[in-house]
Formats: sequence, structure tokens, C-alpha cells
Amino acid sequence: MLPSIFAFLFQFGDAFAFLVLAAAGLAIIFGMMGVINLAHGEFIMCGAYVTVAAARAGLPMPAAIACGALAAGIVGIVLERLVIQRLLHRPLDTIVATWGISLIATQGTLIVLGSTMPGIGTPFGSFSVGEFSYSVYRVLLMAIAVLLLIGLYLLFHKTRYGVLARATIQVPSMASALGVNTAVVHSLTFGIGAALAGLAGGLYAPTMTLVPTMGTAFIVEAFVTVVVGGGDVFLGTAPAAVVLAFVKALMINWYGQLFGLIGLLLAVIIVIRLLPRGLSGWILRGRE
Amino acid sequence: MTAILATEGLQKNFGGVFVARDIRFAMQPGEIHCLIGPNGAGKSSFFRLVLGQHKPNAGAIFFDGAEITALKPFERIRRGLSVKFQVPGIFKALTVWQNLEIALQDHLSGDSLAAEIRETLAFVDLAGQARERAGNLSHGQQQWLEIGMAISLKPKLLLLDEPTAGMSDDETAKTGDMVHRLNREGMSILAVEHDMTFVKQIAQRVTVLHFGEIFAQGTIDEIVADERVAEIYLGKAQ
Amino acid sequence: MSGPADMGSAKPASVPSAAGRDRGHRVRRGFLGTLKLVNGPQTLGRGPIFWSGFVVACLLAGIYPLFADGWTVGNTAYFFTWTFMAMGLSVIWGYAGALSFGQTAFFGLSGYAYGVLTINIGSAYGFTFAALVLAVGLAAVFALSLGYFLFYGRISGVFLGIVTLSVTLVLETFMAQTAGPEWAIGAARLNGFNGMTGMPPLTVPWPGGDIALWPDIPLYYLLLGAMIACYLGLRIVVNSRFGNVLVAIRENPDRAEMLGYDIRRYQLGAFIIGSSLAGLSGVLYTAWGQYITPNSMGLYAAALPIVWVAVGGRSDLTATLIGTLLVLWVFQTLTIYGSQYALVVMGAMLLVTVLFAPRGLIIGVADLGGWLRARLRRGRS
Amino acid sequence: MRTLQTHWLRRGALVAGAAGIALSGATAVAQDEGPIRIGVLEDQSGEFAAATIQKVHGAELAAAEINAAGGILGREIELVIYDPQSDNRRYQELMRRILQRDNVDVVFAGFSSASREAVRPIVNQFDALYFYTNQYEGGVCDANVVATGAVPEQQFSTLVPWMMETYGPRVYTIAADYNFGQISAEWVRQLVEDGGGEMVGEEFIPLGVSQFSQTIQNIQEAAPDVLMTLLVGTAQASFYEQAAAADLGIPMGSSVNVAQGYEHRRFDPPALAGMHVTANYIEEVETQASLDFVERWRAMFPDEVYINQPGQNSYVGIYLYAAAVEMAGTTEKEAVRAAIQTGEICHDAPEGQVCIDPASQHASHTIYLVQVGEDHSISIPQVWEGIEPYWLGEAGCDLTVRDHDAQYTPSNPPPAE
Repeated sequence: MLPSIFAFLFQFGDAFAFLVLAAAGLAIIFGMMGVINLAHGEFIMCGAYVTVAAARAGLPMPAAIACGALAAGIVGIVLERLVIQRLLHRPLDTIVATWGISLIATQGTLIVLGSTMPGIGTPFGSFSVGEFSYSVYRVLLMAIAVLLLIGLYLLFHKTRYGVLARATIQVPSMASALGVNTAVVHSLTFGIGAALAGLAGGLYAPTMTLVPTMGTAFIVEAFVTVVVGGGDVFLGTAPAAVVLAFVKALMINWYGQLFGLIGLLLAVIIVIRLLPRGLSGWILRGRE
Repeated sequence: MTAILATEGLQKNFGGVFVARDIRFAMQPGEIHCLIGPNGAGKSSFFRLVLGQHKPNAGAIFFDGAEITALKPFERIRRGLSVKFQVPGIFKALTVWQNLEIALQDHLSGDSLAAEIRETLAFVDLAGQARERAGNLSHGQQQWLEIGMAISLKPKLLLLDEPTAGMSDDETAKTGDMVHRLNREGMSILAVEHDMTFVKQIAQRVTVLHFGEIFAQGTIDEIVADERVAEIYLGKAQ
Repeated sequence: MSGPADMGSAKPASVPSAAGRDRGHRVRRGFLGTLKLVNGPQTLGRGPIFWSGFVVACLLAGIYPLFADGWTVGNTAYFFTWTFMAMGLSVIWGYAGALSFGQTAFFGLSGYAYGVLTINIGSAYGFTFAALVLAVGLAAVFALSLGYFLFYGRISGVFLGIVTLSVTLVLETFMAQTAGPEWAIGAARLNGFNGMTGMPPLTVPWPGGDIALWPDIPLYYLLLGAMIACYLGLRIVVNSRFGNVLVAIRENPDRAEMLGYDIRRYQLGAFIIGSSLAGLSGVLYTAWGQYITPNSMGLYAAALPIVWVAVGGRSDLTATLIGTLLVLWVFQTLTIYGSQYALVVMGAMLLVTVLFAPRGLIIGVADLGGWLRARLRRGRS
Repeated sequence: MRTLQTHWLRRGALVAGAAGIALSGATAVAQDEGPIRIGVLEDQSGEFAAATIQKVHGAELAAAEINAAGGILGREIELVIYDPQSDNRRYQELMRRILQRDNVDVVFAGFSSASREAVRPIVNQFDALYFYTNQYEGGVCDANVVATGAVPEQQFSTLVPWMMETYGPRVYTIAADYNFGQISAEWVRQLVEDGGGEMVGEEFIPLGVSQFSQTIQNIQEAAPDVLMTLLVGTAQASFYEQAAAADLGIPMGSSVNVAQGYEHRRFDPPALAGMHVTANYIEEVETQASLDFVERWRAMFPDEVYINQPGQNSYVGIYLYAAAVEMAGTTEKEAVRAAIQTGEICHDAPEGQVCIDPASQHASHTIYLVQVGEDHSISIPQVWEGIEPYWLGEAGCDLTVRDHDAQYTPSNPPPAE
């Protein structure tokens, strides 16, 4: 009994971690800037590639992952300056622009670095509960997902940047009147979103095949989580990940992977039908 | 005489925040009524409730003798309600003419449509701007265009949300004139307004809202004379 | 329902009442009046110069097969099959302001429906065209139910985009695993990810032997005719009262509703029109290549129509039509000659378009032309 | 030119009378001049690129070698190469172009079965000759298609009994949830039953799924002796790393991995430890023919990451076509098919001898049992030579008797005549 309860919890936590890590960067960019970033998967790929390259160059895992996140963040800031900044007032056009970036990044990586890259093994080994054995690393991913949410909460509610960023989002004219350099805030926000995508890539790099198209494995889940969550990262993405991870873990457990995927997508349709502005829109209803 | 607009026990809250608390309101046909109160008093929320953009938690709304609480916004409009929003609600990418055409096309067509549009343009003093893109108009002209769209529906009751916001004194006076002319033809008018000069120019009766409740009601002179009102509102405004 | 006109006394001084004024009343425009709408206010390209150009373009397209080789004609016909989906999306997104990311759901549904119908019943007696109508009708019914769910649920903006995307991804995922023999409708195996084959091309009944429309000159003319008819028909629709309201909703949904319009109904109408056209594209594509696959409902396939429409200029039908054909041709040419770099160049093109021609490439060029003319005129005076 | 042809035939297993050759050779006195145009539609970008760039290289190497040796029938080979970007629509567009505008004599195209099905109607419309060189789920019985890759009966009839004998009778299958995976799983099920084993679980996984925690747990619960992993695509390949991290440790068998996607080179050991694959070629095959082949390949493409089975198949396909044209004496399709139907089209390939079965137009192969060690080193404990693609023929597909144009499966065989 106990092992199977643990097994379900593990599956739930595993799905939760994947959704949170995949979606956090996208959620910040969408929630704070209204930008729909179809190149999200490529930031993840960037993080994964840099992480693996750094690890192969001899850096310890945590430092390598930090490199991956940093690289993706820098690329994000550069792209924000060159492209996204000019599109902030027409968010739907960011779909086309970021899709263009995504095409360039995927195919450019293929041309420059080749069709595939040797991976690095998953560290930390395994442990057993009852008849099942589990990867320690995946438990670590769950812990990191939770820590990430806490960290983001602190960043956006307790730091000067966070307060400025939220002010910029809510009342842009007021923020610039108060002397906030909104352009810098936007660049930083996009950079943080991109860095979080890079972090997801770095964290999952040891567990996945490294190919230029690897980002697509994250993108549907990430979008689904963000949309179910609505505009707010903490009141949206976190509860959305809980709900969706539960649905997914349960459906996979009962009916297999196909229904895990279909169940996830149907859950989105139902949640949005009931709560047209996502979970955070519902939690924050009326506060205008 | 049946009230043109009445509410009974109207209530709306978001969690613990009440934007309307047991509002009993009534205004008579042909009246120009102003709704005033400090920021956050619930004036705009009251409009949203009347228009059906918010659903009340309790209470009922009556329009021209019939209950409209359950009606959708567009159904209320079809009963003879019309509104000019606070931020000019016009179709900026379209011409002034097209804006009015969209307002009128379900009622008229062909030459009579064109004639009606021309007359409405003359009424709101935009005859010279018919081919202009609405987004290129001055702020005051945009307000007038929206008033033109709102009245072209020939409403029984016109709701005006801060009709003179951002207008020059000249424009404000002109707007007041329009309101009076409409009222003389029998249109009832309910306006939310901050500009007390304008309120004094047009209002026959005034309702003061405070924290979602009706705080005071009366003629403009009574309200101006009411010290409690001055305390919560006029005092702060000065 | 009584209209505002019945409220006798309420009437501003300077606005006289007009006879016959109530909501139920509809003045007949007459045939010519309707045709006049083709010019109307919501579409770029008006007046004698534009229409002369239009006639010349049609004539050129008409004599084009005389000069082009077989592949080029068949390939151009293939480009035409996609334009219906693009023009439909222009109506939904460009005119009604609702971004649907899932038009491929209708594309796939109709494509499979055409396959199932024609594999089971065959192509005799012009049945392929009946199948076309039925398949498009199915898309329309699906659009009606999905659209009711979406628009009457007040779902809008990016949420609408993701829900429609989810729908098309559910269909893709489901169809991909229908490989087994148990997944068959009559004689038609759905055949999973590998895709369904074996349906006939569109076939015209003809005394002395039916004419199968392989991708060749007859199919080219059929699709060219359909495309022009669809283009002109949609121009009339978007310039009609219905189109006026769509544009009003796009510009300011609250205002449109506060003019007494039930905006949900209009959005639903636009969604059904656009989705039926996506379905039409699906049928034509399936008949063109005798093949339909779950892949055509996937993420990449779903993003393509958005790109075509955005690059051309979504808020205008002419721009959408020209833009779509242009993007299809350029992307294919890049694939043929650019080899590995094709996708990179495509991405760069999209970026440049969005950054430097925000309203779309074609509208951008039109704007530039108008600006230059104005400059010249000013220079002369 | 004759010398080259007899050279092949001399070493072929099915040397037969020269009558057929003389017949077809006589009718085709070079009605076509100029080079022989071979169309190549293989993905150089998109999701399959990792496994398919080698297919382009293989064709280029074969063409270069044949041209250096004087061409086919004295005519040069000219390759017409496009990149369909792993996109079925591009396959359709480019297949039309290559047949209608470029007028190729034969076309080599496609990695995924979906891309093959997308172009097959077009090939049939133009009545062209189409070589599909990839291993696949089998069953295509089409007069215009020559499928030279390995099919399930060749890979599973060897692998499954060996695995059960070596590790035990309890088998668990995880397979990609589409045609290839489902049909392959059907073969495994059948062979396990025939061999007296037991299926303890079967799980189908949608393409593109990359997270496998629940699947790993299900496998542990069933505790099989053998795990058959019929996973496809780079996302699903993530299973191995995740299974290794969870210390699954069950011997694995597959028909897809290693030989196509060279996962043993791409993943850090020990992700693929305990994997067994039946392949008709991998770079590590150490016969003299293979060593020479690798040397020639690396001379032409020094940066090649790995010479995989699809690359070799593409190379061999060109040679098989060349052999058929040499025998036919022309590139005219019916004559080439007549040559194939003699049953004598063979080539001594790097893997060993490959011959085309006239009934199904599929190829016989040497099948290597590839075993992956703890450190991802390769050993080959068993080789089966001359394994025939028997199923289609037995099921009733005989293209020498009647033309078909369909794909059949064990649960949906050809209709009885």
C-alpha cells in the first residue's frame, strides 16, 4: 500500500516539476509583458546545450546548469532589445516574430552544431521504495521546482526590481512618470523569463536526447500550464501545475500515456471554458 | 409615474470589497440626474450593473417599468438604454461616418441612413470631419462622436460616464448645451461627473455615492448645501 | 421586440425620425446594391485602377497554363488549395479580431471526412463534389458547436488561441494512434500517423467517362475560379452590415455590444465562415494529393496559416490572398534552392516583416504607395 | 559495362540463366542518352535529420563510385537532391516536382512511413519507380515501390526467440503509438506466443512524449525478463536515460535504436547498457566489406558523426537500382521491373549480400544481433545471413502475378485472389 501511494506521489511530483519548470519562464514573459513567446522551446534548448557543453568542459553540474540559464538569459535580453521591445504594443505579432526566431534557432543550431549532441548521464543514482526504484535526480527536480516558485515570489514581491516590474506592468504610464526606466525593466523581465527556460533546459538536459528540436517536447505543456494559470505566475502557474499534474498523473496511471496527453488538453479546454481568464483571473476576480 | 430607472437592494461585492451595497435608486423620465462621489465610491460599478456588464450578487434593476436584471447588455440596449463610456469608446480605425453607420445600420438604410448620419454629425458638430479616421480626432471630438453614436439609437435613457473629462471649458459648455437639447426632447440622462461646474450646469437631481452606498440625494442646491457631502467629497476635492 | 423607434417622445431636436425605423426591418439592397459592396469600406483596393488591375491579374492567371509546364500548373493549383483557409482566418482574426490557432482542426476534419465518404461511396455521378459539400458542412457544424462553447463562454484573446490550439492537438494525437484495423469507418481505414490514402481526386461526371481532376490544367481552372469567387464573396460579406459589425467588434467589443449588437453571434458567424473555408482547404488538399495525415493538424501545421495571414496583412482580404500565395511560393522556392538554409531564411523573413511592415507586407507596400503619391502631389502643388 | 554486371552476378547467391538478361538487354539499346537521373528526397533538416543526413551521403558516395567506374550502361549518374525538411507536405510538393519537372528515372525518398504514404499516390499517378530504402513496419505491396529496408519478420523472427532463450520468456513491450509501433508490437506478440513465452505487458506511447516515470514504474511492477522498446523519435529516446537513472536494469530488445539513431554514441553510458538490436548494418560491423566501406565513406565525408543503417541502405539501394538497370539495359520502368522479377538483382553490400525478392519487391538482408555493453561498446554475438522478407509473399502479395498498390498488415492481409 505505502509503496503504491509513494509511487503515485512520485508521479504527481514528477509531472508537477516538469510543468512548473517548463512553464515558469513562459509565464513570466506572458504574464508580465503579454508576449506570447513561441521561441520558448529554443531558450530551453539553448540552456540544455550550454549546460552540457559546460559539463563536458569539466564544470560541476550546478555550475554548468547556471551557465546554461545565464546564456539563455543573455540571449533573451539581446533579443528583447533587438526585436521584442518594438512589438510590446502589438502582442499578437510577437507570435509571428518569436516563431521566426524559433525557426532560425532550431535550424541554425542544426547547421552549426550538427543534428545531435552527445549527452551527459543523470547524476546521483537511484533509490528504492518497495518493488519500485526511482531516480534521485528526479526528486531533486521536484524540490527545485518548489524552491523556484518560492524564489520567484520573493523576487517579485520583496525586491526593488520586482516591485518596479509589477508597477511597470500594471500602470506603465505611472511607472515611467515616476522615473522608472521601463525599457530596462522589460529587458530584465524577458531576460529572467529566458533564463528560467534555460534553467529548465539545463535541469532536464541529463535526462533527455539533445537535438535542436528538443524544445518542442516542452512547449505544449508549458503553454497549457500558462494559459490555465492565467496572467499571474504565483497565483496562476503554481495552482495550474498542481491541477494539471494531478490530472496527468491520474490519467496516465489509469489509462496510459495517450490519455495523459489527451486528458491534459481536455482539462485546458474545460478550465478555460469555466474560467475564461485562467485560474489567476478567477482568484483575482474583481480586483482591478 | 413609473421610474425610468430604478434599483432595489442592489448589491455587488468582490470578496470583502463592496462596490454596491443595498442601493435603492430611482429616477423619473425626463430627468437629468448626476451621480457623484469620491474615487472608488462605486459610480462606474453602478453603471456596469445597470448596463449588465456586472452581475449583481443581490437585488433587482428595473428599466421603464420592466425588470432587466437578467438581461444581457445588448438586450438592455435594445430596450432603450444607451451609454457613452468614460474612455471614448469609438472605432478608431474607421472613419467618423462609418462609426455612425455601424450604430445606425440596423435601423435604417440607403438614403434615410445617410440623411440621419448627416444630421447626427451636425448635432455633435462633426460635419466637417465625416471622412476623418476617428482615431485622428481630438479628445473632445472623440467624446462627441461617441455621444453621437449613443444618441443615434434614440434611447429613452442615456448614461454618460464623465462626458467632459479632458475637455476645454469651451467644449464643456458645448457638451452641456447638447445635454440640455437632448433632454428638452424628452431623453432622460444619467451622468457620472467629477466637474462640479458641469454638474451645476446640467443636473436637476444629484445622488452621492460613498463606499458603494447612497450617501445623499437631492437637488443640486441641497447637495451643495449638505455639509456631510462637502466633508466626504467636496472637501476632499478642493 | 420593440425597437427604440417606438419610444416616440425620446428624440433629439435636430435628429428627425425616419420612417420604418425598427430593428426587425431590413431594406432590400437588390442585386446590384449587394454587388456594390464588393468595393466597400472594409477592403483595400477600390476604384477603377484596382479593378482594372484585378481583371488583368485574372486574365493573366487564366492564360498562365498555356505558358507553364505541367508541374508548375499543378503546383500553383496546390498553392490555391491553401488560400481558402487563409482567407477564412483573415475573416476570423483580421476582421473579427479573434485569433484562432486551431483552424487546422477543421482542415483535418473535412479532409478525413472527404476521404471516408469517397472511399466508401466512390467517385461516380459527381459524388466527390457531394462529398466536398458534406465535408465542409461537417466543418461548419463542428465550428458551430465549438464556437458556441467558446464565444458564448466569453473566451477571448490569447486564451481563445490556446483553446483552439488544444482542440487541434487533441485531434492530432487521437488520429495518430488509429493505425489498427479497428479504426475504420466502413471501407475507409483511418490508418493512424501514416495517414489515409486511396481516396479519389475530385471527379467531374461526363458522358463517355468521368473526368478525374488530377493536379493539372482542369483542376487549376476549377481552383482558380473557386478562389476568385471566394475572394469576391468574402469582400461582399466583410463590407456588408455583418462585416461592419465584425470590424466594430475588433475595434472595440464593449462599444459594439453597447450599440445593441449581440457580439457573440457575430463572432460565431465569422468563426463558422472561416472554419468552413478551412474545411474547404482540407478537402481540396486531400483530393489534390489523395492523402491526409494527422500531421496536418499538428503544432507546425497550425502555425502556418497564422504566418501566411500575418505576413500578408491580416486585416485585409486582398493582402491576405496575395500574401499567402507569396509566402507559399517563397518558402517553397527556398526549400528547392536554399537546401538547409531555407528554414533560417524563412525565419528571418518573418522577423523582418513583423518589425518593418507591422500591418503586413502587402498592406505595408500599399501604404508606402499611398504615401509616395501624397508626397508627389504635395510636391507638385 | 557487362563486366561490372557479371561481376555482381558471379558473386550473387541466386545466379541463374542469362536468358532473361539477354532479353531485356536487347530491347533497350540506349533509347535515352545523357546521364541517368536519380531523385533523392531525404531529410536534411527537421526532426528526422539526425538519422537521415547519412542517406543523402550514402547516395552521393554510391553515385560517385559508380560514376568513377564508368557509370551505368556507360551513362553517368546525376543525383537530383532536395530537402523535404521532415515535412510530409514538402514530400508531396517535391515528389511532384522531381517526377514532373526533373523527369528523374527513379526516386529514392523518405524516412518515416508517413512520408512514404504521402508520396505513394503521386508515384502511382505518374507510374514512376520508387525505392524506399528505410526499415519500416512492412506490408507495402505496390508495383511501383521497391522497399529495400529490413521489415519486422527479418528483425523480430531473429531477435525475439534469441532474447527469450537467453533471458527468459516474460516479455513487456513499449511501443510508439502509431503504425510502426503498433504493427511491430503485433509481431512481437505473435513471436512470443509462438515461442511459448508470455506477454506480461504492452504499452503504447504517443509520439513526442519525453517523460517516462510512470512507464518505468509500470515495467517494474510487471517485472519482465525482456523489455522490447519500440520507441521512435528523439523525444521518445529520452526513455533510456530515464530508465537507467531509475536503475531499471532489464535486458532490452529493439528493432529501431542504435542502428538508426546511434543512441549508444549520443548518450552517456550506461543508458543503453543491456540493449539488443537486430540491424542489417551498423558502422561497427567488422567484416572486410564493411571496413572498406567505412574507409571510403570517411574519405568522402570526414566529419560524419556515425555511418548508420539508413546511410548504408541508401548506398546499397543505388547499387541495386544500378544492377537492375544494367540487367534491363534501359531505365524504362517496366524493363527495370522485369529485371527485378528475375529474382537475380543482388548486390554484395557492406552488410553482406542483399537480393530483391521478386514477389514483394523487398530485400533479403544479413541481420546482426547488436549488443550494447555497460560502457556502450558494441558486440555482435550472432549473425544471421540471407534472412528473407517472407511475410508479404506468404500472405498473398505476388507482384510478378498482379500489380497491387496498398499497404497490408498481419491483421489486414491482401484479399484472397
